[in-house]
Amino acid sequence: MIRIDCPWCGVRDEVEFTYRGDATVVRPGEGASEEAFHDFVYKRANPRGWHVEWWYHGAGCRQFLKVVRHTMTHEVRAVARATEMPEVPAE
Amino acid sequence: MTQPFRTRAGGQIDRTVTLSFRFDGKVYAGHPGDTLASALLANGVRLVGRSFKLHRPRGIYAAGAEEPNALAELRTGARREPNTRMTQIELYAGLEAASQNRWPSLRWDLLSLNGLIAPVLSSGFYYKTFMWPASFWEKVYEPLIRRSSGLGRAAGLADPDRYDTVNAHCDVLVIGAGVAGLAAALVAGATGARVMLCEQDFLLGAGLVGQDDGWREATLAALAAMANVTLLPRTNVFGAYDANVVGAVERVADHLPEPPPHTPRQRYWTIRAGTIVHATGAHERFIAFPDNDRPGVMLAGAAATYVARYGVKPGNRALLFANNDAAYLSLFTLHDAGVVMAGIVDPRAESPAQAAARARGITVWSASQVIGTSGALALTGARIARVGSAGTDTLVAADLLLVSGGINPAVQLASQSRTPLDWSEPLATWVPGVPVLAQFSAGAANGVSGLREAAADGARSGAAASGGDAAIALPEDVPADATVLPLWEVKGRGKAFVDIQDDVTANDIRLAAREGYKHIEHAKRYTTHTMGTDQGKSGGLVGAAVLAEARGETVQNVGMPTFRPFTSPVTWGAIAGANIGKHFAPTRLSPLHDWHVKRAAVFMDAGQWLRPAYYPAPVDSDGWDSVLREARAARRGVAVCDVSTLGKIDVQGRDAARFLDRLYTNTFSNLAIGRARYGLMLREDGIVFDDGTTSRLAQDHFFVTTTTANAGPVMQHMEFYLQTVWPELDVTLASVTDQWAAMSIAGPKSRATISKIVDGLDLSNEAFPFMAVADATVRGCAVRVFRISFSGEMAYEIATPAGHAETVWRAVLEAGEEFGIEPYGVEALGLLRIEKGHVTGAELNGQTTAADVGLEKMFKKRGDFVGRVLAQRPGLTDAARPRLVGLRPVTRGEQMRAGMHLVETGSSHSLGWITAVTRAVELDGWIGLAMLENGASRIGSRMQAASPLHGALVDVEIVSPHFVDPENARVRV
Amino acid sequence: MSVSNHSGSNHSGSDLLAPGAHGAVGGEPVRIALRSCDVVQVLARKGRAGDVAAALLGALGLVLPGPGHAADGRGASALWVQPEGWFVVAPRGADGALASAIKAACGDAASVIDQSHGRAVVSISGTRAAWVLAKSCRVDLHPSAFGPGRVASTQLFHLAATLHQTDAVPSFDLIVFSTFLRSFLESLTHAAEETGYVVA
Amino acid sequence: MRYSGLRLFAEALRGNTGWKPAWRDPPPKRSYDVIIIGGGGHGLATAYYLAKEHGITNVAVLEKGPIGLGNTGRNTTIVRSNYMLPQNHFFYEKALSLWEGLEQDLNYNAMVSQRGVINLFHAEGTRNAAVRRGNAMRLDGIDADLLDKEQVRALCPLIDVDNGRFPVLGGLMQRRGGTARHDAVAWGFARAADQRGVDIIQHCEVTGIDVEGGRVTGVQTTRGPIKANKIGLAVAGNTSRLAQMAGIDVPIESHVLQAFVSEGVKPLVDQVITFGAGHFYISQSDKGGLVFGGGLDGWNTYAQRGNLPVVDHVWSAGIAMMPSLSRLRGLRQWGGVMDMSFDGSPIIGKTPIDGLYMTAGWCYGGFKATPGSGWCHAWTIANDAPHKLNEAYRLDRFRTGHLLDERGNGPYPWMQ
Repeated sequence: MIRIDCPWCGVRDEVEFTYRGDATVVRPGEGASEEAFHDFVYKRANPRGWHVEWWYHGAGCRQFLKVVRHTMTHEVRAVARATEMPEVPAE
Repeated sequence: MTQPFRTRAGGQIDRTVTLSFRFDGKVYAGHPGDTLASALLANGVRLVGRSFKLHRPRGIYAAGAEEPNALAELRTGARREPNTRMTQIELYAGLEAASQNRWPSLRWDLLSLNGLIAPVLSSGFYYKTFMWPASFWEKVYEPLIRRSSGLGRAAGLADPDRYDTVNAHCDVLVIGAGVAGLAAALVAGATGARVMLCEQDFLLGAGLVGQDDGWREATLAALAAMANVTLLPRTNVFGAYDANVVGAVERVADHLPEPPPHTPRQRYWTIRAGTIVHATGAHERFIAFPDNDRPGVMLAGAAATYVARYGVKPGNRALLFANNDAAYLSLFTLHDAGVVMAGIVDPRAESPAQAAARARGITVWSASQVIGTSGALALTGARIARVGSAGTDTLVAADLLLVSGGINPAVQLASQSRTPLDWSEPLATWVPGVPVLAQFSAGAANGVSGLREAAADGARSGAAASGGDAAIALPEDVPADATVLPLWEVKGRGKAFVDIQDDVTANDIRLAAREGYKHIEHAKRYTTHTMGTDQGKSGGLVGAAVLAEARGETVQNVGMPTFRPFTSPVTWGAIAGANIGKHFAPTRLSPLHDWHVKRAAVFMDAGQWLRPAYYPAPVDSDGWDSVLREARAARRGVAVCDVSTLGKIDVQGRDAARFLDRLYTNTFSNLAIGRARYGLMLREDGIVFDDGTTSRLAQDHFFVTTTTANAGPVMQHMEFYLQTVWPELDVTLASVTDQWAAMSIAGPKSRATISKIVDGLDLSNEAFPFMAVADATVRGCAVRVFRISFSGEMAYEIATPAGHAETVWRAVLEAGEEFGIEPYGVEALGLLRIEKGHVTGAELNGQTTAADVGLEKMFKKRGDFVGRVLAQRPGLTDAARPRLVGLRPVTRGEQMRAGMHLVETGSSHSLGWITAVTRAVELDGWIGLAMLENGASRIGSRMQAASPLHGALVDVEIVSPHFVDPENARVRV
Repeated sequence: MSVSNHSGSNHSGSDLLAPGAHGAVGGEPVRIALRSCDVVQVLARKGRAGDVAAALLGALGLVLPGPGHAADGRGASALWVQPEGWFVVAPRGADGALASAIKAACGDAASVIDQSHGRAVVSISGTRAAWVLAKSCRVDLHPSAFGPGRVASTQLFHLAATLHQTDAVPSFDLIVFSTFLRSFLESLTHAAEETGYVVA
Repeated sequence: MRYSGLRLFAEALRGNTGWKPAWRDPPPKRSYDVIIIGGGGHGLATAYYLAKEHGITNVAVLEKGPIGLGNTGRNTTIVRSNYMLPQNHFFYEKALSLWEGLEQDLNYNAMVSQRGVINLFHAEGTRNAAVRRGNAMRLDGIDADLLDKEQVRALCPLIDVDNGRFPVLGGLMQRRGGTARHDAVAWGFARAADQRGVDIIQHCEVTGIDVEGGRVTGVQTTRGPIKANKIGLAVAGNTSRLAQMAGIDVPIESHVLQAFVSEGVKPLVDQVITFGAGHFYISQSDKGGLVFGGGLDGWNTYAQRGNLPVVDHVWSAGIAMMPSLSRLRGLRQWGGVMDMSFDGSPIIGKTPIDGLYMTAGWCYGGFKATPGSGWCHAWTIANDAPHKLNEAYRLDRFRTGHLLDERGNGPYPWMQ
């Protein structure tokens, strides 16, 4: 069971959240190319290791959180608010 | 009801109470505290089952979860439960159990003839035959295989018992209430930590019975007195998951004939632990030797358990075959209980225990091994020989052969928690290494033997786990040396089983290796080794050792198959808990639901909602009559529909308009206050996501509606973009779906109807034109009136706080009575929208673009919005993509169906499909909407609608999807 | 055309809360009741949380609580539900009056959304109330982790719910979406059959 | 060595001592015509069809561990071709037709059991979608039948068609669908490929892909460098990592899908059944265990293990659909790592690197595709061009917008 330490609500089970994928991709601004939008929507590093990802605490504070989680151990190392950039361990 | 094998005294059973039970129809007696296995042994029952493949006779082999043979169908009727381990079934009065996998009876089992052709039934034999003729597999071979495999029979009836789930949290979870677990819990409890102690057995500290009963009782009393300690007997921790969360199942009422009222049969615990102490004990492993499966062959520790804990002698004359001193203690327990000693066979030259045995007058054959057994349905003796000698064997008479090849710490849960395993040379087995998570292993689970040593290890772990410490008393020192001389297999004539349940022999493993299935996982899968319900607890390592020898490698090099959940099989119903039947998923009801019920509406599922499909009336001969009557009222007079299920989102803030402009393909910043506008929303990949109307209530206040199905997803979509992409915007979002009931009043008489009841608002066309929005009251209730239309008729939507829904609804019905008002349901709603050519989820199914459904004009000229860029990809702008069209059968009466495909006459090549059909009220017969390749250019042509599933082929005419009022004049009058 | 065979059932679930004792007897039952409350959602506009706090202190004597907490004011409580967002809960009054009062106090500093009809408040009380809730509640309600004045928005019986512990008995107010009320009560009363429950 | 009943008897008479290894265990050569990375079902099938259909036998299959222990060894064994989009159903129909003759072709009994696959539906919208899908199949010559509620009840009496929450309206059945013995598929392809000269090299992990001037020249492995001008990736679950070795980012995320097996019981469920309202599917193995599963855990992972929330949901759905399973016991739980593509459909074809091909993005549907994937992948490698059957599975479709989103879930791999 992944448990996420929500900065607002405290430690909660994964079922309270909805996953929304890679949080490192940034939506291109107005006038950006099709290529840029393609990368935003489809291009993923899909790392085996630390992954910064969106989790939406829908059952709790309704906030999108940036979670740093390892894709082999499932360890959650850091949880940040949407506008913050959490530190990502090197390995 | 005699129990000839019951000892005179001792054990944790209540001899003052005698329980009667039945096995295979025969009545026996036992006592509270017995298991079915101990009670059967007390009654002298030796033959309890047949093996999986060869149907060999099998007896009770173990005393716990590692039991491979003694599986029964427990209880009868809807409560029948197959494959239940007799060693874990707690005896209760009137228990009924039956042996399984045999026909016609346990003693005379026809399929025991399989033994005659056993060489053909070698590992993987089925991969090499049954291939000809190909059609025989499903018809002949597979049914035969299926019938002969499986074990017990499922009840096939709905389970009458209830189950429950519960969530728990603790600082320290101790798994296992053996001596180490009790010590760990006691220390952790004394530090004040929140402690949970789970034990799969119904007796806590069962291993201490007859060893140090005083310490056991004192410790249990101390634990029971601690408010911060939760003791959970009968609770098996079945799996360890990420973040120190474990799953456990408590057998709340399995020891009773049936659960008391309102009490669950079993309870599923999800436990979130700060730290975990694995005090899960160890499983004794056997030694593979020819015919090591006869009823009467038993694990040494199990035999001692039957004597000490249950007061049962598992046989009259016992022979021990062991390679370690600790196993001698088991035999001595039998000796002390008066079981006749046939002797000890030990591959080792000498040991302290051998001397102790001789001092007791027990014969010890050192440097010897068991090379075979005799007997048919029960053991009569064992053939023994000196290690390395050929041909000179001795037959020793015995009805009980105790086996011990050493112990395997129960590392399953630790291993599931990613703790690496280390090889222990003295124990010749895997022990836990350094844990990755905040966990500890203690006692036998940690490879520690001896009562006091195990307790001390437990106490240390308890202290470490709780981050504190407390001094506790330790039990008596009962030293046990579990060091072994590794001995895995004695080769000889006859089958040496390495998996007793699945009939896997050492030769099967060797054959697998010879055929290239050398990896432990390949060998396991090819032979089915360790894939039985006991999961190889006693024989897994033995088979790995045989494989290692075949590969010419060490056991530790060969490794073990991954330990996956579950540690022991888990009742399906327990995990489901109460989340079944109507509790499987929540149901959502409109505020007008009670009115619909009173009106005898026929309901349908719409996602989580129950919605009225239609309202039958006495004049209707079928559902279609009702639907047509309702829709006709909307077209010709007035009708009212409950649309409370639409998603509603309150959007406020200085930047609310700018925000909506970026989310919708069209513009909202230029929408006037008091006006509504239809909006279209895309996903970022350019596909249509949702649609709905948005009203501007104030400069900084919008009221957004979504489709019923997408209410949640649209809200989340908005929150995602607001919080992560444009967090600088001043916008607040709130779902108000539940706050507002809504009803749509449609038809030429709609204005006349609601004018009678709406107060404080001029509803004339001039004052309140199409797409106007305003607040008013109805019968004193606050309402918000929208002039919007989904039906294509002049229509209004009235929203009101949910508690007033029925007041307002009734007012509408009363006001419309003179115009023949009808309530209309989802079916008529669908009819009206199809006639109008409006799209819904059937067309906006996550695969269509705006242009596909004729909404390309909804794209604003300038500015960014979600989905704009990727919607321009060639694959999404291809002119040949299927487009929305209308359909009518050439022969008007013919029925079309949703899901039909459109083909050129005579062709079977699909060019499109029908998304929705209905009988029409404005036209004759059926009409439909379809997505059709090059649809626009085909309007006016004829095609065929085909449903091979229904054997239907209908000539259809392709028409505009707007059957009714394509100029959209009616909504504006 | 096809329809399900669902039978109709009461929307409010009031039939599920028939007065009297239900479920197991002999133990300590929990008490379950529907509370009649107004619920107003207050969302501070960007940068205006301070203004909202001042407004609510003045209007209702509420000291707006931080995450995970509730605070009582004059005849109303404020429950933290999201960043710079609260529920103000009070005994049911005149329709819309609480929302209007808050709106008047906050002006353009907050979005004030009346949810009085969109939320239902169910109370459960008794020494075993936390045990009944733990059948679906994944939040730790142990006194060492929770307590009077604490609030958690979480999931109960597959539904989003805001849970407010009101005293040490313990008693809890459970705020749920009103269209799910019946479903919620069906599950809650089913869960409470084991301890037994009393409806006043 | 040919397998047959006769051979089985002959070997039994001499103590089963004459059986030979099912495949050789050769050391890697310095170079091959084609290297297939990944010794799962898809890679082994690719090698087999390269040899059989195209006469290319100087082929190595490189597998970092033992063969067949990725998703081939951990799936729920279902085979079917009941897709809606024509690009999908023609491809899967090819796969199913290969399944139908597989035992005889490979001389290995993979126990392909055409017992029927039933997809239940519970609401008008899903019924209409099932009708659309079934008709699409029928028009293209693929078998499909529409069942009403009573036909469902008659075929599988365990299903609670009057279900308390989601009553069953009916089902779409593909009678030719069914199951196959998953491990045997890998073993059978391995043995048959080996017999045609393919080198199956286990415990040989690829650590780098050599690219010179935009085309592949070979691979670096834990057993040394190996040259080849054509390389096929068949490493679903790990495609992103392998493709990155050649400098390509693919539109794939790795997710875990869990599955379960119960204790063995006498025959109980005779078809493969899916419960549309609850993300649940079930069949019974020939050994007697009920094999079942549901949806993804729903977050990126490379670990072959899942967590309790999905267990809870899947098991509840099972009892909601078949209440009488309640007293049976689950025996084992496992997880496989899925290549989740961004439209739910696979990728088979060329890549931006010359000589590099891939079969990937199988989501949780790769097992049923095994022979078809191998067949098309082999064709694509042999001809340096996609076959008509896999033309739509191009890697560049995400750029061009020619998506194959069978279920309309959008570019959210965790929701596919």
